[in-house]
Amino acid sequence: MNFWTDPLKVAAEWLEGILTGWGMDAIFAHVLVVFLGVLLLITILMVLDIFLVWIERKVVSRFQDRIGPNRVGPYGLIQPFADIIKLIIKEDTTPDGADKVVYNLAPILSMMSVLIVWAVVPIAPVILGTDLNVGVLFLIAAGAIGTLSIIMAGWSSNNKFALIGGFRQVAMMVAFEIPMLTMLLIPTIFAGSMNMNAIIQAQGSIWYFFLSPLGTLIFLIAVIAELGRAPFDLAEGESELVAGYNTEYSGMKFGMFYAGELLHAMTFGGIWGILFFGGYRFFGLEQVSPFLAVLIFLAKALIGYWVIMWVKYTMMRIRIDQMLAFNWMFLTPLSFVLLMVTALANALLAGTSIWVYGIGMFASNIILGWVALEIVRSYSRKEREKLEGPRKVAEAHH
Amino acid sequence: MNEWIYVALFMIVGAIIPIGAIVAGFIFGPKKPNPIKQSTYECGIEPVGDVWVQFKAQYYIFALVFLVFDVEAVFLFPWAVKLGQLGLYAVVEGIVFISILIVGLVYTWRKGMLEWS
Amino acid sequence: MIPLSWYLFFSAALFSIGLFGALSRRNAVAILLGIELMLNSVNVNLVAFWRYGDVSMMAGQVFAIIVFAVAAAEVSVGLALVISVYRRRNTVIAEDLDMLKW
Amino acid sequence: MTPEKIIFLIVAGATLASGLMVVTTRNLIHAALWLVATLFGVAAVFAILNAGFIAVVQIVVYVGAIAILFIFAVMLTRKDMRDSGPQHNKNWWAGALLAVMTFGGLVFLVQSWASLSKAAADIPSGFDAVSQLGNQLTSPNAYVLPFEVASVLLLAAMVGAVYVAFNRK
Repeated sequence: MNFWTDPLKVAAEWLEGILTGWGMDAIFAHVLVVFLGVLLLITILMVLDIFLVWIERKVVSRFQDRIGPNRVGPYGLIQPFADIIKLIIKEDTTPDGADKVVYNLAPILSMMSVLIVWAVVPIAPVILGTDLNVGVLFLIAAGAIGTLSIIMAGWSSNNKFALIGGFRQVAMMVAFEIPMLTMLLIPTIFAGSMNMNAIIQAQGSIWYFFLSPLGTLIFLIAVIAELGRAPFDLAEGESELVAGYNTEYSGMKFGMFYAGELLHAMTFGGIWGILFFGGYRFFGLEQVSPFLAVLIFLAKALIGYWVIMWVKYTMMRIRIDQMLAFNWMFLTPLSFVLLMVTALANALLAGTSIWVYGIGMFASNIILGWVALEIVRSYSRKEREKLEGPRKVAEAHH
Repeated sequence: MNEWIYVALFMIVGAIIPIGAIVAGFIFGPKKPNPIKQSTYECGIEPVGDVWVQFKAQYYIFALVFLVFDVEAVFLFPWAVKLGQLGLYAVVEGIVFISILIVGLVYTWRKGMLEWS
Repeated sequence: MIPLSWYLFFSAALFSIGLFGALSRRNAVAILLGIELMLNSVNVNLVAFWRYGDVSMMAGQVFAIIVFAVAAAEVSVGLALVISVYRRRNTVIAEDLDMLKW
Repeated sequence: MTPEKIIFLIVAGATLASGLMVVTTRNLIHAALWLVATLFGVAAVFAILNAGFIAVVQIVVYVGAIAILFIFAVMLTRKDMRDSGPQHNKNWWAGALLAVMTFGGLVFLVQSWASLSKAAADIPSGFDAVSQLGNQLTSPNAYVLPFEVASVLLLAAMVGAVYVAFNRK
């Protein structure tokens, strides 16, 4: 074992050695070193978060045929720091009649709910927060705290827009959490474990994307809704709800919501990569060094983040009634049927070779997706005919 | 040692960082409150009426259906973990379990409770 | 190591707090909040007995999960009743709901 | 006093304090948020007990769903959030007396039972509670019937709640 193959452990042992050498209790030294490690990871995440502002602005400007930030520093790289300084020196206003404690607690919980997700994210085979055997469910638990922070922000602001925006956002988030939970069960079935690291390890022979392409897609849709990004960004329907639950927030408290949203998107890009695209695995390259594995994971996370941005900047916002109807009447039933089909196919194809298994899984997903689309198509045709009358086919022949 | 110590540390640090940022904003930002600035934002118009508007009953239904499926998922996660080693009968048990709950979803749907208006 | 009795004291205290809430609150929603506390204290007991008994016997954890399902059912129907009563009588104060008295 | 005991005492104290806030706060939204704090503390107790799955489930079900349900219900049943009248009924002292007596009785019972002060055995290495749960919940010799009945219970709750709350006449 050396620094090249297991950097975290080597560094931790070295530091613990120094601390115990000073006469510190061994357990206390261990906790202190872990604390420092967590602090380091979260600091890196916050710095990354600052650059995500730059990435987001650059990407959106390219989508919209602009150049984006390009004045401060090379390629505008210093721009996000200017933004941060601006946010810090802004006045922190609190509206009259706001519930002060809850109002101040909400942005903290919002940011925390994103940061604690990284406790279970394996960044490399040996670089991970903790090896919880309930990792997948932990994501939902962290998301629950985020949902609570939104409801707290909306309620405590003493503002109608914030209240309605917060409640709508929460109604949407809880609605889309059902397909998300269901899709989390699919990698769990394949890997036979809820441990994130075990799920990555089990994707050695085949990525779960190939076993469950439909599940990958549904998970992405649910994640985008969970993040509250376009096309599901109803809280930011400026013309009706101003800025949703964070209407009354200013300065750094608003900054926490904003930074939390960006980091959340990037985090879930990474989790999408972990659950369906092999996480830090890439044709054995991760075995070379943990540092390479980190780069692979980061690349996958940024690609996932880019996909989320791509959807955001090319689709328009849909109305809340359409959004909820889409979830309750299409996505939720479909995800349950997909779960049942996956469980059944998994049992029936057990013991066959990886090729038969993979092709069978892939085919069952494609067939299910096609059938679902056909049902929706025939339903929408019926609805349209009810509104417009039957389409006149005969006239086309004249 | 208990692995949840690490999660607790993540929570502590995850709370310290945003608190630090907000305190920094509080220290460096100006503090000049006045009644107009503190008033509730309603696009420049004087706020009218009570903030606590009456909500649609549908919100309750959404949260209710979510709660039921949340608990359902709790039962299904241990099932999913062991599914690979258990035979077909476990799959059938799971399918029965999910189907029973889909009946509830269909009932709520047929009552028109899942529609927004 | 923490002795088992500490967990039992903790859960007894939580149960008593919930009991007080359920008995003394006027608002029906608040009564349900108290009942939630009581259900949770039961879970603490179940999990503590699982941990201090034979760990491979999962009865404690299975019961705890069943209690979660019961709590979810109780809360959803209870709050639905409260909302229904509110729509008809325009009150959620438990004392005012005395229709069943003669 | 081991570090474990100190952590337990802090967590239990905070949990009980927020539990007291739940039953005494006037504002119902605050009471619901205090309930979240209490349930979070109970989840921490589960984590101390090495029941990680139950701890996470506690957060997912209670904080993620039941607390949201409570807050929605409070918003639906309060046209104006201002408190009117006392929050406790006139027999609150009887409730308090009964609660104290219950607590005293339980403490007396637990204290008189010496075997309850024993320490727990270590969790065997390689023990996976989730997979054990999966075995037990699907095994015909164990809890498969409760597993299926739970789904019927949830169905009944869903149908019942929808019917009771919103049966338009």
